[in-house]
Amino acid sequence: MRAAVVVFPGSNCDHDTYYVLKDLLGIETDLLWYRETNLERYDLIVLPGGFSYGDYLRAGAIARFAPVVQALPEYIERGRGIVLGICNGFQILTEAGLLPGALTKNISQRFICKTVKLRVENNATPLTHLFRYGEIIELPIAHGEGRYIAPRETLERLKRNRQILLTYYEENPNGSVENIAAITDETGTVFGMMPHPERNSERLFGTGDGLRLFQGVMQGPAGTPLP
Amino acid sequence: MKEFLVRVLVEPKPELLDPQGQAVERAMIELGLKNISGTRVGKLIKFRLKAISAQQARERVSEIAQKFLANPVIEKYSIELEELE
Amino acid sequence: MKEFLVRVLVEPKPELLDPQGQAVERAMIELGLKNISGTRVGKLIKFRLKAISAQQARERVSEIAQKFLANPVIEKYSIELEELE
Amino acid sequence: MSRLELALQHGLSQREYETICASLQREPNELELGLFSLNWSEHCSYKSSKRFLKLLPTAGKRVLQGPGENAGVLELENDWCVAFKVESHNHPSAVEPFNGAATGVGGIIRDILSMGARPIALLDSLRFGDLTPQPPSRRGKGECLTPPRFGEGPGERSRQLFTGVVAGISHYGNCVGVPTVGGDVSFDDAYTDNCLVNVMCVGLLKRSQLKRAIAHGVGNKILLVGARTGRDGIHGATFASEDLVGETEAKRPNVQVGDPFTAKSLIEATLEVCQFPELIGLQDLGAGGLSTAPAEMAARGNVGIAIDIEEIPLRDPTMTPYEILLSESQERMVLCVKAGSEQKFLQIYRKWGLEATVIGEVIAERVYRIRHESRTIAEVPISLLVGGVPEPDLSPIPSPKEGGESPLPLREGGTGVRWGGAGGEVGGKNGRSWREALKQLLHSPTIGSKRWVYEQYDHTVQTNTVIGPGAHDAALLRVKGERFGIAVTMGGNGRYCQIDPYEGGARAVCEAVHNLLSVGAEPIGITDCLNFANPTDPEVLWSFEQTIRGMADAARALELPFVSGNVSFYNQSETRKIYPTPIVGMVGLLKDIELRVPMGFQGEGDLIYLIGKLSGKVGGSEYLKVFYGDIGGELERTDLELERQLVTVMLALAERRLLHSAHDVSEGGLLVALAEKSFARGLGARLELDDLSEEYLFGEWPSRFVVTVAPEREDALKELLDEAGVPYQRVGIVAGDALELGGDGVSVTELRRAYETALEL
Ligand SMILES: Nc1ncnc2c1ncn2[C@@H]1O[C@H](COP(=O)(O)OP(=O)(O)O)[C@@H](O)[C@H]1O
Ligand SMILES: [Mg+2]
Repeated sequence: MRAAVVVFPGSNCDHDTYYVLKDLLGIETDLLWYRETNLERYDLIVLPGGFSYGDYLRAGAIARFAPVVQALPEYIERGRGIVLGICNGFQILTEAGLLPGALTKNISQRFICKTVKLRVENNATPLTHLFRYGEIIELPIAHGEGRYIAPRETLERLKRNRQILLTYYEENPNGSVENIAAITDETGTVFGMMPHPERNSERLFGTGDGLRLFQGVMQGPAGTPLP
Repeated sequence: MKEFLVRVLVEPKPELLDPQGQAVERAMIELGLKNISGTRVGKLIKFRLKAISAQQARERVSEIAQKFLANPVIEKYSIELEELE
Repeated sequence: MKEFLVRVLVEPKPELLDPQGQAVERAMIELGLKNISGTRVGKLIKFRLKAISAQQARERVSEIAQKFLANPVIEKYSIELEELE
Repeated sequence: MSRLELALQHGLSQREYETICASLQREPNELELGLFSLNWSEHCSYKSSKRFLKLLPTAGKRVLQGPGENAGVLELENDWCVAFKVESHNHPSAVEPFNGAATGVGGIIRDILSMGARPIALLDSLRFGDLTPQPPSRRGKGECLTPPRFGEGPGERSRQLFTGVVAGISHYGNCVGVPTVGGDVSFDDAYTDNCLVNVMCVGLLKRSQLKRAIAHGVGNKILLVGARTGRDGIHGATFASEDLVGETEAKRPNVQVGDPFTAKSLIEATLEVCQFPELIGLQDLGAGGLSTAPAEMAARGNVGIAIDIEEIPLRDPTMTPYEILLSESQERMVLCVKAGSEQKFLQIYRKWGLEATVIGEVIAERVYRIRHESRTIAEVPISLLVGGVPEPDLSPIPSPKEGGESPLPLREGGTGVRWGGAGGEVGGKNGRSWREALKQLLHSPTIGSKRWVYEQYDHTVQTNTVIGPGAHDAALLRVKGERFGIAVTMGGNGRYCQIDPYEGGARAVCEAVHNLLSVGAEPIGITDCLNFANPTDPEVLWSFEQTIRGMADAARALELPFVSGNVSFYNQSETRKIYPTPIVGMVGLLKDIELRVPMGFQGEGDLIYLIGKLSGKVGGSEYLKVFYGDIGGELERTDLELERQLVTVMLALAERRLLHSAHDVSEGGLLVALAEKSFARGLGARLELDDLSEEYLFGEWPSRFVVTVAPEREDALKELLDEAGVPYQRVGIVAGDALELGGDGVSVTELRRAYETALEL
């Protein structure tokens, strides 16, 4: 398996994610400059957290036009591999229309950094199949624009297709509708999540729940290892 | 070529909740501005643009506003042009 | 009592750096909107206000804009009123 | 206007102006005056403070770089080194809290970057005036627009400054991806007109990567990289070197607006070029901009520098050479690189979307030469510009406190009040019991939880934060792939210095030491920021000197070097001076992060011990301020010999894994420390104290820790303490979910509620 962690100007979780994939899991991983468009080699493409282009205008609004993002639709269409947007990556994917809905300013209007509890709503995806359905996990969040919203039809569709993967449990830190914290697209290959799995991938930082998410991707859906 | 002062006003779609607008409204009321309602907070993007006509200017700004300056899932926009001497 | 639609436009003072404006301008140029310059990004605050006259409305909005909606150290603002039926 | 008048307008003194004329053997032109005004400002030259700063110890076995560079550097283990420094941004924050604080963060990050280090952590020490109670209808709603400016009055102003500053730090620090892992916040009327915003940055580097801010090698190139130059903050350093009074409003420089996005790219690009052997030196452009940075680099390398002003990329092409040179635009750095290698440097910066230009070169003649289209428009000897400023003729005189009339209401000894048990029948103030007093103290903004602040800071980015803000006395960072950890802390108490500057200085050092020891780390070095009022006031200067002597004596006793620091004078308005406020930042080394000690109670049945000085006075405490509105009282002098012993014994206890938890007793006193220990797991304690005096329960006398130990290790703990000759006392046992004392009790939940709601904005 081979993974890419995209580096935009302003990314700041690129090295953290790289560390988990490469050093903790031993996956062959490249830091991929945002101007690259050849994605053929990769089974997993991570758009990491951070403030691409300073999050000016709206988080992800400028990065969505980056060459690497422009190359994603073809990659997704061909079912080549998995695309995972974490935090700013999620924002970029919604701005690019590759995931439905939008991420807006937290209801408190403030940035918030803390560890939150999440409930696993769908564990039949490559990202979540190592969790139990309904399991409560812990992951850190750190964002100013994480309030997920979408038109009613979109929400209906997300629910019907079981595209909601994680919801905030007990406390909704940002005002997201339906407590949504992570979703997937209709193909089940594009994922977006506000919490940071790479920040809880070692016991040193808590439960280590984040690592299981990356391990899940590494093992492939239902445990079939990706090449 | 003419030069225009362009203002693009972006605001949350009317059907969406605007927590920032609500907070600003509450604060304004507390500061003594009674009799207000429906406060929305949006963005102003202002720039100068050279184009051959107002129509051309508007078309080009429209395109960029749709594609970039506003997020159609959550925002609407309006464009104002003013010709500069 | 009359009702007005009020728009307060707040933008960074011209002499100050506006990194957001710069980044947005660069992006617009890359997206093909050449011939632009001086991009500034500011805020739009929009609300309805009841007042006995346009003058009274303007005065009251001015006060609140100075005190709260804009930060006079770094921002300037303008007020637009439109009378509603 | 005569040249002299112009010089005075530039903030130079007549004596300074005469020195310049005598050295140049001519009158300086306006541009040259501009150069002198910045280089010779207090902020850049340390002219009033440097002879006192010499009192601070700077040597130590781990010191790789002491004061004099952009940051100090200490050696850790395995070739790893830590670079750190603190910087103030007080005046800019008082004028525009959001941007002032944000650009302060940017500045200190670039200082660390200048050493070739990757910034890995930020800490912030903040001081504001007292907040007025929040109208209930506004609670919990958060900010609207930044900065919110509700209402009038000093309390409102403090609130605006506070929310604005926190938002600014959050905005900048989060965006550049450097975690803000610690700091402190306190509130006192003394800071109403001048808030304090001190930010510390910590960087990590390998020994071989160390860089300096130096230029040498005639013909080598000077590069300017980062953002374009605009009319920001012209005269910023001179502004920082004057009192903050109303009339300066007109003189106020343009507010500097930070661009953390550009800063982030600048960090990455600069760390890339730091790998190039052709890089000779680098320096960030802080206060003074291009008028100071290249000159300082030339001074260190004993060379001269010539720059071509027309090469500098501008935001506004109409800028004059004077404006260009004096601009304090943010996110810029200057590099000196080997001639012939400039292209590869320029390429890296351009890849990151930054400006990068060759603006000059190293010359043999030791002058700073400014050229405009090949014409020399200013030329000044480097030695005169950098370090040539005559020391002002100031002498400290003791404050009336040492004789004469006291400026403060002093309270002799204790208050004689004893807190009662249930119902407070034993004469507690206003008949309340200790638990009411404790709740009220926990609820005071200075002592209460700072969650509202640090939840706005990204403290987990970079995935190294093992102990983050709010969890302990110090933060702890791991280094990927290594066993050891780096502990960091920052703080200081101005009230102590107001009462006794010498003791306040000593305590600032000792408290930072305690914070590091509490996590199990060995303190290894200090950075400091000295925030004072106007130094031409002899009393202020006296308190400055005393504070430094106190800090120096404590550091010397504990063998800790000062490796960097900052002085911020003129923190006063027409009506108010700040307290003398030394802020100490300290770094500690924890040999093995598995040996870290938590702060909170870990399990029922553990025994609670107080270690260190077992009795003392109530003077200077937060308690006196909250209940008597009094900041006076007597401060006992810290016993530095005891402090030495505490360092040894606390490290030994941690190393032998005898401690289940540790916390120092500081602001709020013993009960507050115990309450804080109960919050981690909601575990209470049965306290066995026989002294219920307010001194004992709420006094802030120095040199104390509260630790817990498993019952079966109690003997080992006592043996070690006996051997070391350190006093100790068993004060209770971890039990239940309430703090119980003298037949009275209060649930941890109730205490926590008081603590957590202290700062609800
Ligand atoms: N401005 C701040 N920024 C980040 N963390 C802070 C800030 N203020 C306080 N903290 C954190 O909150 C905790 C308690 O702070 P404080 O009460 O000042 O500690 P102490 O009493 O040990 O000096 C510490 O972990 C500290 O790092
Ligand atoms: Mg402490």
